[in-house]
Amino acid sequence: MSNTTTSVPPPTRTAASRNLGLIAIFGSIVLALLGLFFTAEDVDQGSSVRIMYVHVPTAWVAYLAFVFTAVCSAGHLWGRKHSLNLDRLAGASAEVGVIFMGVTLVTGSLWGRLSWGTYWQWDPRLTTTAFLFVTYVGYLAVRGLGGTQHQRAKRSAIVALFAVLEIPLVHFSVLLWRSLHQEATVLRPNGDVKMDGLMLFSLVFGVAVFTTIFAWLVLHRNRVLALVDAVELRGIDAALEARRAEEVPS
Amino acid sequence: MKHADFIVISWVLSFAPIALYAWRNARRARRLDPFVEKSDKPWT
Amino acid sequence: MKETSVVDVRDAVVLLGSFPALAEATLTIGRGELVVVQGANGAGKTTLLRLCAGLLPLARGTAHVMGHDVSSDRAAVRASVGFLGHANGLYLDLTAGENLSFWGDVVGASRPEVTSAAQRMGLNERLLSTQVGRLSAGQKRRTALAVLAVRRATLWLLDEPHAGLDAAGRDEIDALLRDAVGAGATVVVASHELERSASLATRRIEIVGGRIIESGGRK
Amino acid sequence: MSASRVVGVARAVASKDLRIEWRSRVMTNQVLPFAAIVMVLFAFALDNDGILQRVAPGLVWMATLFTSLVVVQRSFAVESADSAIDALRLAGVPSHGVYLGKVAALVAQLVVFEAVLAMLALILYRVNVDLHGAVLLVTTCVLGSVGIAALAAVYGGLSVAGRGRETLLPLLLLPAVAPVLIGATRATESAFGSDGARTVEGWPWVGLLAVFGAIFLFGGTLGFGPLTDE
Repeated sequence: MSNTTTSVPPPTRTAASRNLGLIAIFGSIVLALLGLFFTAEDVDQGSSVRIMYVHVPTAWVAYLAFVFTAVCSAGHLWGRKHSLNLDRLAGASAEVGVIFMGVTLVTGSLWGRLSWGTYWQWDPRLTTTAFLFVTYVGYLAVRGLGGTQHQRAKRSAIVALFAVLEIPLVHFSVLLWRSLHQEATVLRPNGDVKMDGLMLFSLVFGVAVFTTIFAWLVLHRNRVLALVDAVELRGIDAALEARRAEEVPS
Repeated sequence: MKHADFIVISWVLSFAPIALYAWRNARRARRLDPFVEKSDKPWT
Repeated sequence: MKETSVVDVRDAVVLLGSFPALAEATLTIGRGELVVVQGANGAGKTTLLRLCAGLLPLARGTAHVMGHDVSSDRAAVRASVGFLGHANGLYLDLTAGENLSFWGDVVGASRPEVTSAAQRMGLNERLLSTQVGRLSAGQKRRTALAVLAVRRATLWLLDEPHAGLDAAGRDEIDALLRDAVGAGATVVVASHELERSASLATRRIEIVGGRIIESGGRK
Repeated sequence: MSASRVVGVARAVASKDLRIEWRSRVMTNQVLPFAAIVMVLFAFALDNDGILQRVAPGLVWMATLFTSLVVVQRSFAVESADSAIDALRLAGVPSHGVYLGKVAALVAQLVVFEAVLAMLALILYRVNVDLHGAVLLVTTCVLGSVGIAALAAVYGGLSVAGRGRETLLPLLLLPAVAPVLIGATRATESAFGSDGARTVEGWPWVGLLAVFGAIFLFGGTLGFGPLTDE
């Protein structure tokens, strides 16, 4: 890619989004310093606790994203205007949520390798997360089914509400399922650690940083989706012109 | 692999997809820009 | 205004994918008319009928059918419309009679109504007890029209109803359509067969490139 | 929209679906042999009698899930073959009625399949069931089928009725039915006495299945109409 295209700021940028992005980057650097260098090692987990400072925040934000998707979807369905912007926000939020959830799964299994000695453990939280990852990949596939923008909005809003309903159901049933085989999880650390002040602060700070990143990504993505929709509508104008030019057969 | 490698890989794998997503998003926006008009960008 | 016209379409744009099958079509049809829509393949005949049936979303413009807004009140539109497209909307594994009584059950029609609809379309006992998948094209079409009659539609939208029928079958359908108009229904027929529709129609309109051009006036 | 109208439509749709399946024999001649061969293949894959007895409940429900995908696709392919789905949309028919009818027909078919699969498990995997276990098994099959069918009808309507989206169905349906799979497998374990499970331990899982079924049925009744009506 040439220099001229990258040096131009993207058309989705505003002063506010730029500042939000800078805060996110600065926060990430501070978080890395805190998490990787300044905090102490955990008495049980040792240094593997350092994965927690990215793992826990991404998990939290992924769930936040899915709830936000559901809220926007409900707003689209029951709002008087059936706002397409709410639909695009729902879509943007779900995309970012899927990315964060993917990150959560990867860091979770890396942490598991250190703490449990295995990449995968049928831990209720990990299992639920894997299910939701697939569920929201399905949601994104539904968004891509085509049709008019309003069809897409209505269809995906309903699927989003089904998906958010699945979060507690899947989690609850997986918890019950695991309670039968408790030996596995009781003897091994499950990720809850006793934290000193700085460790706890770093974790909370991490949640704040990733929430900022989430907001920044969704803001931009929402605007890109608005551009995509706008281009589609402008394409209709061109197609209408072409259709009008069709010759009347004699 | 050493303990520390896992931790570094975790951090890299956390931020890399996010950065990639943001970059691709910005590139998409730049490519779409010539086809829209100012009225399509109410945030500007 | 909207009460007097059965169909009132203004500057309607309907997209199939990104293709504007209807490109700002405008059309008004009054009660009791038998309108024949003519046009080349791909001109937008089918799309116009499907729009009036509330089966397609409107990208731009407005469309009212029986006074109901097609984009916001589709349920009301559909309840009063009988639509017959290229497909017959029948269950191929069931017999013609089972199809008819299923639709009768679904719309709440009585048994005598179902029987009389079958008789009017010339469906005898033998045909009624034959699986639809084994019927000829014309027999399927007659079954589908009988279903429309069971549904007591007040606006009939028929897409190429003569397709695949022999001369006798075509005359039967024409007679049925005149009966329906006589009974107070409004009928819109899409067809590319000029001379047949000329004898049938009270009005002819032509559709070209997704737009409507009035040609033949009222007789 | 009166309740009796909804029930009337549901009954008409369900009996129509079952009549079509009975008439076409696709289920008995194609899907049932498929389910049976899956059970035999499981035995080849897990070449050990002890293991088979322990995992029999899971295998029965996995086979049920795979079969349900075929059954649901078939149920909506029948509607779209000659655009009958358009006719249904156009008839001013209450969509709740169509949904409940579809679910009822699916439940009836799934219960038959589960009965056959359970019989095969008894024979091929040498599982034993006493009377109490049989009652538990039947209840589990009915409630589990309601949960699966309630979700499958929604996602089937979305993916199959709109042409060329069939591949989406497993992606949407399988993660969503995980709670049903968990509950039904545990209850069936108790009924089969697999791994020393006692029969009475199965009933709480049956309660869970009832809750899931009710939630999915409620959500599906609300969502089916707007989702399939495009």
